[in-house]
Amino acid sequence: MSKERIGVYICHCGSNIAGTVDVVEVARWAGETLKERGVVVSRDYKFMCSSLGQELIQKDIKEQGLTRVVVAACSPHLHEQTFRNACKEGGLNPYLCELVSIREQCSWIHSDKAVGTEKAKAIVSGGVEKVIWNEPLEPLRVPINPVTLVVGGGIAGIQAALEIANSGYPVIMVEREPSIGGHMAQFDKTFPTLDCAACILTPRMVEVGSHPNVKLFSYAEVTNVSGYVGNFQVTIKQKARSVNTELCTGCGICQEKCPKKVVDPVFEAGLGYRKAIYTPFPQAVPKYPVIDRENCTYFLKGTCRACEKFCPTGAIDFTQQDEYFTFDVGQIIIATGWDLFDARRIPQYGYGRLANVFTSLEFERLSNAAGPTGGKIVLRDGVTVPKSVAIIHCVGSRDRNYNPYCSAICCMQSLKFAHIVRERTGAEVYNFYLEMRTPAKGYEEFYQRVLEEGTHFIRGKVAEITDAARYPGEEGKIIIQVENTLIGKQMRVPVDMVILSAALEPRRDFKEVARLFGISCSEEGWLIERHPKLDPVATMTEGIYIAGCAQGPKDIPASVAQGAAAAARVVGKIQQKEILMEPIRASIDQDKCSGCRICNNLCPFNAISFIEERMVSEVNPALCQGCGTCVAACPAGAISGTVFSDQAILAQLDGLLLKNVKVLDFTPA
Amino acid sequence: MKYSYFPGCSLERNALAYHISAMAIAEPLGLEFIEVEDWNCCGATEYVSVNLLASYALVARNLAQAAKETRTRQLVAPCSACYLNLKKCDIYMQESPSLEEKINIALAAGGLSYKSGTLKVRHLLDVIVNDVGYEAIAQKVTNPLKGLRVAPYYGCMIVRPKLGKNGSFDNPEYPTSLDKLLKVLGATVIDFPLKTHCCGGHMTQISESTGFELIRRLVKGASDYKADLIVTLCPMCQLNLDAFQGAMNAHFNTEYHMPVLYFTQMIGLAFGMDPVSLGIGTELVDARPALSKIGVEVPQPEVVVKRPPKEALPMPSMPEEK
Amino acid sequence: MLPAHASPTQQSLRQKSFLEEVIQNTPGDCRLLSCIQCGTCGGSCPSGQDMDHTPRAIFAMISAGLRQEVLKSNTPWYCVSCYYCMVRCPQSVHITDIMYTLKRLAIKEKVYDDSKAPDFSKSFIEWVENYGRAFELGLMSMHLIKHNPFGVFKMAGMGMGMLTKGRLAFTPTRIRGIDSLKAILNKAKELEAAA
Amino acid sequence: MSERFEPVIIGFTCNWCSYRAADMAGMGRIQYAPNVRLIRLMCSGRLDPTFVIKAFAGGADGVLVSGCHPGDCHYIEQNYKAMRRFYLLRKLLAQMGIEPARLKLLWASAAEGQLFAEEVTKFTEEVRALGPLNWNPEAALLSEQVLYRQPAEVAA
Amino acid sequence: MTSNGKPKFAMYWAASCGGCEIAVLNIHEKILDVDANFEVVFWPVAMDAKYKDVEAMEDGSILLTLFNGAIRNEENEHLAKLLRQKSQILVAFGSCATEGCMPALANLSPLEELVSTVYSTVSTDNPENIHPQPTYKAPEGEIHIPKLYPIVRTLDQVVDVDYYMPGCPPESHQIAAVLDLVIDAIHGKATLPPKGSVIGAGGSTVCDECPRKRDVKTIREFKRIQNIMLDPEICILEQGVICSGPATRSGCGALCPQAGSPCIGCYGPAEGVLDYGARLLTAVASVIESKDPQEIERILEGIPDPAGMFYRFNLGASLLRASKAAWAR
Repeated sequence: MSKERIGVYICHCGSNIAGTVDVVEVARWAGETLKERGVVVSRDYKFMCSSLGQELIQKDIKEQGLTRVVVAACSPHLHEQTFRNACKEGGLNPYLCELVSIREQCSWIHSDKAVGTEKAKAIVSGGVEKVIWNEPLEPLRVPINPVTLVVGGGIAGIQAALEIANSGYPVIMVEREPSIGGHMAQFDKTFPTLDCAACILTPRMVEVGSHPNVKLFSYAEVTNVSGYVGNFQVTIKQKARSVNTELCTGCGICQEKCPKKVVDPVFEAGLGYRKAIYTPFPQAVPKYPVIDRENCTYFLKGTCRACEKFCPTGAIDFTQQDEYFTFDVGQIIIATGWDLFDARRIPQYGYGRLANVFTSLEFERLSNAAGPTGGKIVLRDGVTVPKSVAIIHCVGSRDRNYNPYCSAICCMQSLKFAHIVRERTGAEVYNFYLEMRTPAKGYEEFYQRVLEEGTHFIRGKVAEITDAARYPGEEGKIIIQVENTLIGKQMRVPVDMVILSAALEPRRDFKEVARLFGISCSEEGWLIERHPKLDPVATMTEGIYIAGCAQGPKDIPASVAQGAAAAARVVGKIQQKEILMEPIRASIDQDKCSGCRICNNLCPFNAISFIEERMVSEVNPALCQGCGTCVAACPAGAISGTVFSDQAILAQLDGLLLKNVKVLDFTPA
Repeated sequence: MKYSYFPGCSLERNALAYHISAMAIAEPLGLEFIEVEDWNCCGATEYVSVNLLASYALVARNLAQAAKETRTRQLVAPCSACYLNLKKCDIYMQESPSLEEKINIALAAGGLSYKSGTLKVRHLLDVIVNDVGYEAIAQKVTNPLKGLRVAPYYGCMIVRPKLGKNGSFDNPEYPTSLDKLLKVLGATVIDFPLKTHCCGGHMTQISESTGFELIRRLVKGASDYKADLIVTLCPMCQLNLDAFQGAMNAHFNTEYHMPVLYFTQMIGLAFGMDPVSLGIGTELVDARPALSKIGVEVPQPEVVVKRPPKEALPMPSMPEEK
Repeated sequence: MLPAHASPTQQSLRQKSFLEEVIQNTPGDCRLLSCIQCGTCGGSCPSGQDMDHTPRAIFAMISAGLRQEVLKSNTPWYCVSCYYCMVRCPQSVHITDIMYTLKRLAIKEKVYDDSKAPDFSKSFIEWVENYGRAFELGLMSMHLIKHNPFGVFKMAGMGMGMLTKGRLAFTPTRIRGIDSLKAILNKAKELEAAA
Repeated sequence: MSERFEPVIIGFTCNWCSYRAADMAGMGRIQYAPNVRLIRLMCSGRLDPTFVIKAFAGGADGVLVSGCHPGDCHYIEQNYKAMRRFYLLRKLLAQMGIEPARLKLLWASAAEGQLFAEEVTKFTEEVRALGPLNWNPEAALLSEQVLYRQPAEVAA
Repeated sequence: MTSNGKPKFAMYWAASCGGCEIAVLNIHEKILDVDANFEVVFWPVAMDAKYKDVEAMEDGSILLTLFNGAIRNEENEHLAKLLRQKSQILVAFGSCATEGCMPALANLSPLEELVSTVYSTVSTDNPENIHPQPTYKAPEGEIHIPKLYPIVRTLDQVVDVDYYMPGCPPESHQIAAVLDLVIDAIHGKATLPPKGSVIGAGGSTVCDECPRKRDVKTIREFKRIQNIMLDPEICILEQGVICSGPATRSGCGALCPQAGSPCIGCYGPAEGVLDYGARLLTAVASVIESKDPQEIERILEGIPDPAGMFYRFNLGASLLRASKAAWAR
């Protein structure tokens, strides 16, 4: 019989838990069966995390003199802090509260109520046994380094960096491409207001480039991250630009003189050319060009050096090597953006085989005044103006064969394209859509506008796009075959040009990014936020935030909002000056330690040292991260860990196996 | 390489040319085909429209018969419909233990049994391009089909649907294995946009106008692309495009002349074999003009009308005989 | 009891059983419930132009419980089993398999309007059940006589061509194990009837 | 009602990857075998073999040890230590008559909810196939089998 | 109090080798203190006594009983219960009584196998294959031998134990110290430690007393003592030979490592350790220097008998206690 007075609270979570777990029965069972273990109160409640639920606990702490609290609700990753705070405010040390999950680990994964209920009992029993061994603890205080790393220089990253820099704190921005700007810099117009993308983006890019609080690394990547919130160490690889930025004035002569022209697969989306030494576009920030060594004649053949010859300041440096820089930063914002779905994966849409089938990004460049055609909308031959254009929605989105999710921006983007085509060419425009999704401010109005412009809307997922003429009038055209689902008939629509509104996909290297920063991503590869509604820019890893499309497909306003939100979180933390950390630490009992030194090289954080004069080992709590590996390895049992002590884990084990339950009203699940 | 061989009803008679050409090229390709003992019809697309379990049992009898052959675990079918039915039955049995159990109860009534997954069902094209390989084929080419414009035509059931974990051996929308094979044989291969479109299947029997329209699209497509002939790998496709081409022309008042040959015949020609030994000449749309482009002379076939033997069963009379 | 003015759709919605019936009679998980009415099937169907309803529309009718209309429709009989719809369907609905199910249900209840296609299937399997192999000449001629006596003349040229090229057999082949096959098929039908 | 044996399985997960994989499976409402009861540790490196042994001795039929993928450990490389212990422990348990299949090592990243669910179900079936463990050495003393009888007077 | 006023002392030998008895006699002149302070009422190795004499004693009339040996058979159990009943302080004396020691390694095998190994294998000269019979009818009458149990138990698995004194055998200086303590306590000059304590041993592990030089540990290969010339100065574990010292309670003075042989763990687990073998295993495994599963398995081939290695003395007191083959019927 435990001397503790334990309160047990079973959450219904609406019907999320109560639907598959008989919460009333679990509460009754805990109150009766676990009485011997010290349970003096056992309740069930609709929403334990609500203020009323929390007050319930606080009231019991005061009135019933609870010394321990067990809440059975959702995953500790969601609400552990909530209930610890509730206990703290109720006058109980927060670490004497234990949250066990009967939702993610029970009700949501089972459908049989009897099974769910029995499992929930075992889980509650485990929590009760464990909480008896919990010790009152105080959180550790760690100072926060005010420097923030922003990874990715698209609109989300730019917004975040400027918000932080303007608040007076230093930012390090890392961009993989030679210039910041991201996908937005490729666009001509932005929906629904049709602002010129460059007009609104370029000033911000310039601000980032010249801001005294921003240190910008473009053509660079983060290669290593270690440490923890407030105290990360990051390594940045600056790829060799082959241009000395101290000397370069960005005059552009090198680009003019470079004889090697290559297709630009990144900024021009494969629709235009650049030189082997290049800035992606004239307004690039920073203004310094880079030499693409894979295509540079000098690097390939050892001769040429035209750029070097003509550079007025002697800034070309073929001998430059990749450089590595290491910085201490307090927090990190990841805004790495998205990649376009490869439309060649849908052979029946003909992209790659039919010349006049374009992707959305290709069309952005085609319609961009600074693009390869100077904004003239023409067919792949570079001359012919299309008389009819089909815009296909949901290409690679909302399709189990490719990506099951909705890419969120395609409807509005397709409407924007329809408008631009109508405006510039007067062509007939056909939008093939599945559902028209225009939920944000001004979006539905834009749809109305495009409707009134005379764009044809055909509801149906396009079956195939072919150049095989079947009927007269189809020769030489691209034919869209579709069921017009609103009339229930097959249609063949011959057009001159097709634009595929291709899906937004996670960056191809999402796995490496997630691994590098120690955060999680969904099956598809979108980075996962801490809470889908209440904490959309934080991650499960303290001190690391996400913004923009790295988290999921979204449009410019939403990306900017997330960038700003992440910045606000970062600044808020910096202003706290220090953060409270879980006091999960190992310590060595000096009397028990025999100095065997087994533990000495088990700690990757070098928190364990050997004290020669006393012949014992010692843990430095400032370096210890609380993994517990040394605790589990000490042959003498001399190392103990807080929060997850041997006794607590063994007790939880007994609890889960119902070893201490004498009443036999339990049938194992 | 040894394979069990399931010819299917079509190859017995209407697609005999497919069968004999496949047999003719087997030896130079190093393939040995062992015909499944006393095989039965796979049910085409008809049996499953009437009776679900019996249609699987019908196919499973063939699998059981083929599994008796211990020298190989590979079952090859030249007919796309047979191939799909055999493969689908095996995979559905693997995926559903209850189906497997029921089928085996039925098979037991006929003294047979089959454990799903025992055989690997393959299409003849798959075997030739993947087991023999393009390089080995290229080495045997003596008379490249130079100058011949061919439309590679796959039809439906060789690449669709995607079954089981591995799916089909080639892309369901845009397969390329036959294209590559024909290139290896030296032909000029057109990028035929209709290569996986439907030949109409049994539609000529259900709705003539629908069936003819499907035939028209393909023949027109190949003709628009200036193909000399269509190369196919399925007896149903060949039958529809070849035998019904005349009726289709009559229906639409068109004058297409698009010969349809089997890929096995093309391989044989490239290997320098005698066209007659490959069954060339039995097609209804005369392929001789096309083949003359590559210098292949096909003798005028003898017109043989076999009379039914004495043991023949009574025939339903044809109206014109009345 | 529904009010007299309730429309057939309202009536059938209350029953809600046809959708379940179709799902139950289709092997495996046919995913019919996931249909989002996008029309990929209808757009892809080679014979879709000649169907009274596109497959997509048929699925909407199934979920609306319009049993008679669906089973009378020519849609499943115009399915050519090309499987385009099935590989393209963004929701992986087993469309072709569902078409087979609709054919079986229609044959079982003899509710189809045009008996041509069902009869074709039935005559085909009759030959198979009695001989073990398909017999094209017998099948085609019998089918033509019954359903398109005038079409015979149109097809006669083709038939003669086939005969002269030796591509049609006059006699059906009977497999040796026909008794075993019959026993197998009978057992299968018995099992199916029991289920 | 058929009395199917329902094994009791204790699962040890790390806080960062595998527990989140379980969370992820929950959030995705992926249905899987209910037989596993989880104990969350900070890291698989925290796993003291004593816990596993205690679980078996205490009535568990199977034990799942789960952590981040090698190379992905939140604490850099501590899951390798878990791996070393796991292999040696499994060897020892086999000598004690606990089938190696009752102890499973599963690497699952925070994104692998599906994998976690599938592997748990698979493991449950494997343990179910092995039957109950019911660890109880004292049971031997209750058996009636007598090798050597002993009357009261023998010692004196 | 007894007739001569001295407290009574008993010592008993159950399933054990007798080394513990020798160790007690090995305390030299201290033995005289025992005689001076105690009346020895029962000590079969040292003096003649009958079980029935003990049975006749009043409950609790013996002050101190040192019980060595594990519980292998019915006779061991009977005596354990009897002495518990008659004694005020029952000490599990030596490794066999505290944790099973060598006798408990028999728990890895079924009893039938043990008996047949003893009486039937090639090394046994037993041409007529005679096995002992539970009862035997001799002309003098029926005789019996005690029933063997399928598993060996420690003393505290059979009766309540007051103190534990580890060691195989306990070191004589530790025995002397314990006896001094008890004698002092009798005279009110000292208080006994709380019930359940381990006495006659240290609070750390063997390394604490080991003079060898120690560094961090990385093991790439496990070696066996017979295949290696051990460096006399350096930690034995660092040389690849498994030494139980890090996990074994101190108190012996690290005799074995000093003599050039690895500690084999007779003093049992350190204070608070639940399962000795698990702790030693985890320590040894943690310092294997490899991240590759296959290489790890290969390195572990150097430990062919982990159960015997890690539970050499402790199997009887371990969490699992016996292999399934031994207990499951």
